[in-house]
Amino acid sequence: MWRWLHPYAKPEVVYRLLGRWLPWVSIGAAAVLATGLVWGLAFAPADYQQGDSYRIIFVHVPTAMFSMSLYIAMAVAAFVGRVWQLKMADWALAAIAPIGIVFTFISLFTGAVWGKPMWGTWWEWDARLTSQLILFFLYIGVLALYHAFSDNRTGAKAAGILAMVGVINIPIIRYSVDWWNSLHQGATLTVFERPPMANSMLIPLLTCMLGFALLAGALVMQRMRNEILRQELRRPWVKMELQQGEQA
Amino acid sequence: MSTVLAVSHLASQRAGRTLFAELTFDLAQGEVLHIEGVNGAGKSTLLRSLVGLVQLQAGHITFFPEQPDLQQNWRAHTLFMGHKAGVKSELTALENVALQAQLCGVDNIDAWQLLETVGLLGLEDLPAGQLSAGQQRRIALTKLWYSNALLWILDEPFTALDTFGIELLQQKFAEHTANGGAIILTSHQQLTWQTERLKRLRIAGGDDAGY
Amino acid sequence: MQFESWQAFIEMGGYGFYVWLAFGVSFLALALVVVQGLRARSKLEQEFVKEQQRQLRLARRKQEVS
Amino acid sequence: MQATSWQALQAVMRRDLMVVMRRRSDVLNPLLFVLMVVTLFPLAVGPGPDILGRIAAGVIWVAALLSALLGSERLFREDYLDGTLEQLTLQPQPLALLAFGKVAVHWLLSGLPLVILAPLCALLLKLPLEGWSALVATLLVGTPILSAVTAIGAALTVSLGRGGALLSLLLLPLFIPLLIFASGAVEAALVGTEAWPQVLLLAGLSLLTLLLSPFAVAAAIRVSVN
Repeated sequence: MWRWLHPYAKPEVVYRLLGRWLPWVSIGAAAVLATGLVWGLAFAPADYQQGDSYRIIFVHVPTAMFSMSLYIAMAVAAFVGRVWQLKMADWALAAIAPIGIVFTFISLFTGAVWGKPMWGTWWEWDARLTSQLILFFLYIGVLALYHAFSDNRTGAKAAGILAMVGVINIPIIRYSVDWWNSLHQGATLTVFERPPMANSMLIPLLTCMLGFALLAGALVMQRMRNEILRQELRRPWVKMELQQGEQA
Repeated sequence: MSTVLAVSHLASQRAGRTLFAELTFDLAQGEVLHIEGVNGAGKSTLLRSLVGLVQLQAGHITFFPEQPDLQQNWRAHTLFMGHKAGVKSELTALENVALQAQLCGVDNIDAWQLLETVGLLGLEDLPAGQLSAGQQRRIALTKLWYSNALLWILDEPFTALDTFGIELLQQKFAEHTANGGAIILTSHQQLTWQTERLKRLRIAGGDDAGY
Repeated sequence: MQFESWQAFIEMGGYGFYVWLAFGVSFLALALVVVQGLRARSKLEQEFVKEQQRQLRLARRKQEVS
Repeated sequence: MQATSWQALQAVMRRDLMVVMRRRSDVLNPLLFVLMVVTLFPLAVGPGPDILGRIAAGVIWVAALLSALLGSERLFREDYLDGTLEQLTLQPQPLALLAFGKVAVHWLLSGLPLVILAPLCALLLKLPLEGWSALVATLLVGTPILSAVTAIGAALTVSLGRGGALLSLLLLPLFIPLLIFASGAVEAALVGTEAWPQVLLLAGLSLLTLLLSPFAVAAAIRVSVN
């Protein structure tokens, strides 16, 4: 039996690659997001049922969507880190988790604010909102576990195991919450089950989705660079990298 | 005498600091490897990474390279003892020994005899929690008397033992190596037992070792 | 443009408070994440400088000894 | 020579049973905790049978979840401190199997007593008789999930020294489906519809959890002894 650890993806390579891409992704995110939001806020027509309050959708739906995708991405990173022993993947988890939790928070908050004019209450035990709240708790668990360890490496591995357990649980949680909601006849936000959206609303929404996707990408890349630096601070390549930066 | 362990280009870090790098050595049957180094040099980390408790930064470890059947199941032929004794304080010395042996797959041991051998006569049915640290360690050390492991990896085996205990342990080491076993150990003490098959490995530790 | 005046845009057909609250808090949260990332970066750079100084001290000490 | 997997599993389970038998308070305290939580509710919401009966199943299940967290430390903490856990990871047998043995013993001494205690709690909370069988059935098939998932959390936090509050952050969200289906089953029984679909569903989840969780526990132990 022999074990080996191959430096499959070299940290310095990834660090530089991310550094090269980060400005472009950031600019792209800012441009697309600004376009989508201005379009959605000012140019899209008002909803015939909800009036202008529906414009919250342009933040709510993309963040809700990507909050889930980010959790799955985190679990996939953890899985890759475990199976192929890639430390890069372990670190990616630490980069994704804070972004995911912020997206989840935003979707929850906007959902609640939207609920007030629609249902007349800030919080309704609606299936989607409840699932989102549980997802928020799952994120909190992963982040809390990561920060509980003084050694980041161990923390990332432990949090990765939890993220994998969580991702197996998500469908079960979703199903149970849906069932529970049908049992108790709660309110549902009907906007999701309406006939297909008019293009004049759909296109700005899709633009916002792309904008938020790019934003999530940029934020994760920024954090990933930080994470690589933190783990590799005493390596010679960091010295070259940072000192070059100072001279430039 | 065949090789029991071949290690090449081993490297390890803790908290971003290099403990050792490019560590290469091997060990044959009948040999003893004494790993030396100051506190924090990474002796324990080295031993723990050999058996897979700590993840390696780089390097290859091959157990029993010349005996494929042993290599397949190297864990069964390797015995590791860390700083902690692995003795349950609620259970008596006797119960501890019996359960330990069962876990190793040895069922025909005379636990009473073993405990007498390691100097715990008359303490057999006291809860281990009432015994001293050295006595608890002796309970754990009974493993050496019945284990069939070829390679012993012992982290500070002499800790908490009195001179009689240390003497006894060294006799056991001599017996093990004479029977074709091999030992890797860390200790701040010099061995009083003389053997020409003693190898020494010094880990400098800290940043000196790296790059 | 859907709205006739700035005033109408701010009012959002009576839902202004909710819409702007949702957008405001969302972008505040995002801004905080960005700022936190940037601060973490500069903290790492400081730590790097400290580490360089520590190594320098070690190297100097070694020279004195030898 | 090497122990067969079965021998090793037996040794692990025997050791845990023997240790707990010398520290019976570890078994008793979580049960007493459940009993006390159950006592608190009538005092807090009033002793009327209508309201108590309605919330009884939920209260008992929430108390069970909390008591599982309370008793979770003893799963691995002692083993971690005295070095037993380290030795287990070095056994030639699969660690997941040994972890399963520990979870099984933990269930035997925390889940099973809870099932036996449930009728008493139901009595105290004036749960109508129709709900009793559903409550006991959900506890019987649900508590293994409780033990198995708790073990994952306990293994992840064992090296931290201060598990408590962190552990509840990690685990309580994962218990939500269990809580929903279990109290849903009792509620179904109370309104006169069939409870067995939920009980069967819980049984399925239980099997799935028992099958998968040992691997997560094993991975978590390996991270923790690092």
